[in-house]
Amino acid sequence: MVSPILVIALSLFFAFVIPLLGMVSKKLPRLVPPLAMLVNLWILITNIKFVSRGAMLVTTAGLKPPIAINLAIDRFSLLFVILIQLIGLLLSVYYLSQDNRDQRFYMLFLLNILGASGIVMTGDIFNSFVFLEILEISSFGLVASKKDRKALEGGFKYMVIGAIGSSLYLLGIIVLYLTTGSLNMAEIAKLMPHIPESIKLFAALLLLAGIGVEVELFPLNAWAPDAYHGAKDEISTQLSSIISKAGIYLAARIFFTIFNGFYALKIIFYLGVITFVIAELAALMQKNVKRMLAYSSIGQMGLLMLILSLVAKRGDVFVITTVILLALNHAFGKGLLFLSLGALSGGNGEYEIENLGGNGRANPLAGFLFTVGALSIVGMPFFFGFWSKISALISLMKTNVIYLIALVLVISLVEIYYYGNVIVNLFRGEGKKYGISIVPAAVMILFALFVIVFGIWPHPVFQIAQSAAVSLIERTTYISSIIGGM
Amino acid sequence: MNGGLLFYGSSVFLMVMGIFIAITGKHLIKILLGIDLFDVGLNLLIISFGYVNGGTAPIFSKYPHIFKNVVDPVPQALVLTAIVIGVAEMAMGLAIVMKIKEKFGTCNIAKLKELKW
Amino acid sequence: MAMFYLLLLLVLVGIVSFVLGPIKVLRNIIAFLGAVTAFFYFLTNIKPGLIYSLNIRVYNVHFEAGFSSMFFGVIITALFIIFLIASFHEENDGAYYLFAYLTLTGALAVLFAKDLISFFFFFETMSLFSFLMVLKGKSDTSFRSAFKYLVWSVFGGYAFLMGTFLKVYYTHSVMIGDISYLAGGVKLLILILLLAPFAVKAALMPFHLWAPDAYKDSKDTFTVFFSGGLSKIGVFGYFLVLFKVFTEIAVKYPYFLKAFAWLGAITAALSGIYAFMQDDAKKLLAYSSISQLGYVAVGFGIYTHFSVVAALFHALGHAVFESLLFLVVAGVYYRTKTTDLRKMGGLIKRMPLSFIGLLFGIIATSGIPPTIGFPSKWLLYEALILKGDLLLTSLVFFASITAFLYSYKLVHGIFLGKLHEEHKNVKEAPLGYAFGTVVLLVPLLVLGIIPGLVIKPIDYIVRFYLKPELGYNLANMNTPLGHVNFPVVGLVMGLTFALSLFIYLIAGKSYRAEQTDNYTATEAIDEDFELHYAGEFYGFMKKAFGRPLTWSFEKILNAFLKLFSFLGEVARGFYMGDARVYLFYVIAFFALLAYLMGGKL
Amino acid sequence: MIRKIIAFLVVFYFGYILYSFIAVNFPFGERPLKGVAAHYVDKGIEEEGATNIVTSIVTLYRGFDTLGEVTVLFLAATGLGLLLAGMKEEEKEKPEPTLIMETTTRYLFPLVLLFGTYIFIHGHLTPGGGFPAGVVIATGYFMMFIAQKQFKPSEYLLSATESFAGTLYVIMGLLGLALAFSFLANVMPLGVPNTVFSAGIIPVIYIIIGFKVGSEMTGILAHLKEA
Repeated sequence: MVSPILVIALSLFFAFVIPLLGMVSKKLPRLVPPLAMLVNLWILITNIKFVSRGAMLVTTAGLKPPIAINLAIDRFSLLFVILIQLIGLLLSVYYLSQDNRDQRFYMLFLLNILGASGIVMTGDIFNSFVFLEILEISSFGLVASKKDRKALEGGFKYMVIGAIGSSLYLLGIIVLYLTTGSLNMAEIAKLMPHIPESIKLFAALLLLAGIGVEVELFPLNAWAPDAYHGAKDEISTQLSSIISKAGIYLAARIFFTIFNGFYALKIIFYLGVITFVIAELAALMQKNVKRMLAYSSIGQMGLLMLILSLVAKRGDVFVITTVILLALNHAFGKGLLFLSLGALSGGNGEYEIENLGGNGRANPLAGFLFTVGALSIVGMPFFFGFWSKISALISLMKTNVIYLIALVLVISLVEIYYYGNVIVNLFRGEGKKYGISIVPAAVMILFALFVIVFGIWPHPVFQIAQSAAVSLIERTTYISSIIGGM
Repeated sequence: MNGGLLFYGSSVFLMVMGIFIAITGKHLIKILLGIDLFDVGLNLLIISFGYVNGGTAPIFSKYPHIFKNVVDPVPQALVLTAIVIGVAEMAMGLAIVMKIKEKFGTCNIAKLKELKW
Repeated sequence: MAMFYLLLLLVLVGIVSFVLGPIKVLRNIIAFLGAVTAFFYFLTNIKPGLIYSLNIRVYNVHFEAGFSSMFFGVIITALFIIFLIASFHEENDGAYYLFAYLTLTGALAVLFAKDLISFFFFFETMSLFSFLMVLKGKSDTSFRSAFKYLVWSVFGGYAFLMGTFLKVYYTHSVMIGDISYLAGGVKLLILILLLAPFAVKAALMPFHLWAPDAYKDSKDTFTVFFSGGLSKIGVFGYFLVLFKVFTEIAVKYPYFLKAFAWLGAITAALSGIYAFMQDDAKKLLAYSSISQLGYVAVGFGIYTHFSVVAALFHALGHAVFESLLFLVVAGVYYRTKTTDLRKMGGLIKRMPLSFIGLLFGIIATSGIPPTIGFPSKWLLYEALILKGDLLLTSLVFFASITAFLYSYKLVHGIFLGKLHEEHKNVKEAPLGYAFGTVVLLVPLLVLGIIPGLVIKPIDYIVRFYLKPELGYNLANMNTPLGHVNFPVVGLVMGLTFALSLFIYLIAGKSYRAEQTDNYTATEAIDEDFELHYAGEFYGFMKKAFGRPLTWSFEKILNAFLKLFSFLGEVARGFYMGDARVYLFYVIAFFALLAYLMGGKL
Repeated sequence: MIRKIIAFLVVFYFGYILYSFIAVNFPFGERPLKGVAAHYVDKGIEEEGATNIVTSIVTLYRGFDTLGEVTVLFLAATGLGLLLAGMKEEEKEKPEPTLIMETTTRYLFPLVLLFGTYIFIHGHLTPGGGFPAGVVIATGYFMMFIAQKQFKPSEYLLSATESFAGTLYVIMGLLGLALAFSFLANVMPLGVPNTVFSAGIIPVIYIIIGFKVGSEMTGILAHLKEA
């Protein structure tokens, strides 16, 4: 058995080694991220059979929790960390084709993936803050790394909001520490019934403010369109496919496992609805396709958080399964959209609908991939999005919020409207032809294959998601496998 | 004097002032400093949480020691981490601001209006 | 399992045609064979009393093919074959046939689906791929039309999904089944929601806005299938919802049915008016198609045994004659490269077979014996009269009159009058089109004379739900209002026609004159003079029908769009600030939450 | 102005809630040690051998955090380098350092370095440790940046030190994984408390951190100065 902590240790090791390799040859740093992700994936996959329903405990410093920090990996976190590493692998392969990048870019990229994986794997709440900061700071750097006006502005906005958000998150952690005397998630969860309501609520609000920034909840998501808009297409992919996934995991872990579905989830419910509606409406009027994708991304996250919050109403496995399906669809579909948009716009930052007119016809592969991504996001049959959307509606029905189904459907129609408008425009008239090299094309095709293959045959994904969901739902198993006795 | 008012009050005051500066400031550096002030206030607050009446620093220069009244060591360790993270964040922020100054030629936040459509 | 394998086969054929894209001959043969297989599957299985049932466990897809599925399946696959054969003359890539086959698969699977979720799945599949078919259409505006079509179809689909969820929520069953035992207004809501997609597909007003554009802008041969075949899914849906989902509607909600019938009648009449105002042949036919489908809705709205028989019969008739008309116009377009009535004329000698096809097509459209349009309209009028709603009856009669008007405009615009200079060398439409024309003429005449061939299976479908009132055999029908023998009626019509022809031939002292052998206002006219006009053909009618023409459903739609745009602008305003404003949001968010939760802190 | 007033009201309401909440729930100094803190104070020296409890928390009990913290700093240095690479130097009047400054710093610099070294070596005994030590060392370099016009540390060396120290840190952690089946476990002998050679791997890690933080902070300052 290979210890999963190696995922973090080896990523760090690789990141530290990149400058040394860069001194040897300019070409070597580029090869490090894919190698690291491959090794990580191998480690994680060998661990699949050891992770049972409860959490797998990985200690550090040779001491048992709650004395020392530990990793706690159950199937839910394993699924998310594999997802993160997989998309990281695909993106790092994508970067292989682009030379003349600064070697420091690869370090930032690697650390970004590391931060996301760390958040997902850790069992210590302060440790999650540290990884959150790794994630955020590397994201500011990645967003701003394009170094033009838009990228810098987006990066600055993200930085300001992220800094305040994570500070509030830290304060929330401290409040929990002061009341329970522990920083271990399982221990805090175990002591949760003994915490006075008011303290619980205050801590939950503070933590919500921190996580809300990552999962793009309504008033905290104002940075998102700007950052997505300003960043390079690959970085936007990373923001939507990796960073927000870590946020979802954290939200599920903290508000469900630790707080056991407290007021915070009720607040998330309303915020999710507002986010969903406002973001999709904002996307409707957007002429800039990239910003439109950003709004759509926020909207998807709103829907996701709204579904996640339903678990408070009824701790239902299906609800969490739906969340996972939505997250997978968002990760692959939206990632595909951002990447193919980059190919359609030729990477020169012209994202206006008029400028893109006909480019889909001139670049058939990119146009086709964009269409596939869009159709999956709006939930058309034969794409993975269909199953996630249907599951979302079924979750709403199962939890007796039938009126929301109508809302979701109306907003979905809005979604169809603006995506349809873009698709139709892509194939109208004569466009500009841009070349696409083989490696990015292959990566995009892999993204698309996921969406299509599992759109036609969703059964395996359903099963995996379900087993992951079961391990999140059984919070007592999680707690007792880490801290013992409940 | 009431220690709570002094320590809690001053650190919360620092946080509030930091946010206020960040919200109303026009200069980018000023905004960053506001955020930093917020972080400093927060760190102070965390340290003051750890205080135990009559406690000393958690360093035992004589060993084996007789258990004395010491303050909580954990918030201090956490604050150490938080400070370093704050430094890193500030460094990153400053780098972005320097780049902005280069590209926009100004540090006035009202002039940063590239991302609207 | 045969149903499942059939669908699988069709998908496979689509993929193979896609792969074989450049090798045209082989691709066409395979595509053709696939369609023919499907057609014969339906034709051989259309036996009374058969219910095929199938559960595919992987997604819990439930299939069930009853008699009505087979009936509609025959219509749809037959039209698909006609479309395919004609389309081989066009320049199409492999993707076109892939999309076409997937559209067909979706449509057929809709006929089979037994549970509502898979129904929705296949309905959306059909909408999606037919959207792509329209997107690959011929003209520059096809993008806009395709977009409109997509949004409308998805709107219908989502309404259906909402209805599905309401039904499942209240009945805990996802199967298509009776909901009449539910209490309260919710069942009416479910009913309306479930009907919406079919109203969209069958272009019932006010859900018809996509149809004229989409019919006009899709490729000509596809329109044959699109208008004739896919709209049958709408009719099938009416049948499904009104009979299978809500069996006691006539007792519980008679007003709903009345409203439905009225909507149908208004559709028939208004579309008829719109139709004869059009100057584009395809658009005219599109409105005519909508108008004819209005009669079907009227038949369902009356909800008596033979009104429904009439509706289903008329649906079949619509498939035959509307496809024939579209096919002829497609052939004309193939030769002349225009569908603008103002630019055509006098093609009668150049394209005689097409002329005959069109002539019989419009005769059937107007409901004149001995064509397929006659028995259904006859039955429908009788049902209307028996129902005793005079206003409704007169509206439907009025709609019939409009059918004469636009039919005449069509035949005059294309085939009569002066031949244009650039069309001097036009030949008859190519073989694929001619084949379709001849094939469609057969049922058009045969079923007009011996309607009993089809009345029997239709009666079998309806008899199960409504008390039979109609007596019939192959050539005769007995209704409470009397008796009609169709061959005799056809014979009388034929004799009348022969008599007129005879008189014309022997009595008239006529001689052939060139069209330019004429003068106007004392001036001799030359080749360039416009003798033939179809542009302002019914210009004077505009005065009479000014109001319904200026009043448009699009205005309501635009109001909705404006509302959403406004909301979108408001929502977007939130994201227009700078970093300080966003920072303020974060703090204000926390402060507000703390304030709201104040009591608990 | 109105904006400022609204901002003021909201922000002070925020402060008010915060203050009233903590003043009510966590009265100053009245919270007894409990949970892990009590464990650290009671058992810390036996378990890890360091008399400075904060140190043993930072490097061992919560050593994984510290690894992350080092990573964050590394990240900042990297990101700064990435962002500021290839930036045009602005032509500006820079004040000349005086003779006094130049001379003093030249003599002060080794002393500062020595002091920094002292701090990280004695991290487990006295207040201090790798992070303050690194900052002290960076301060020494900062003095040199200001006072000596020609002073420029080798970027190659800085980057190599940084990477090498980081790699070593990870290797220390992996050593624990190899020997004690737990990442960053204290695998070296604890020794006698209150002496320099005690507390197992704590001094080693602090030396690594000292080098790493020193080179990183110097790198950050160098980048900021150059730009």
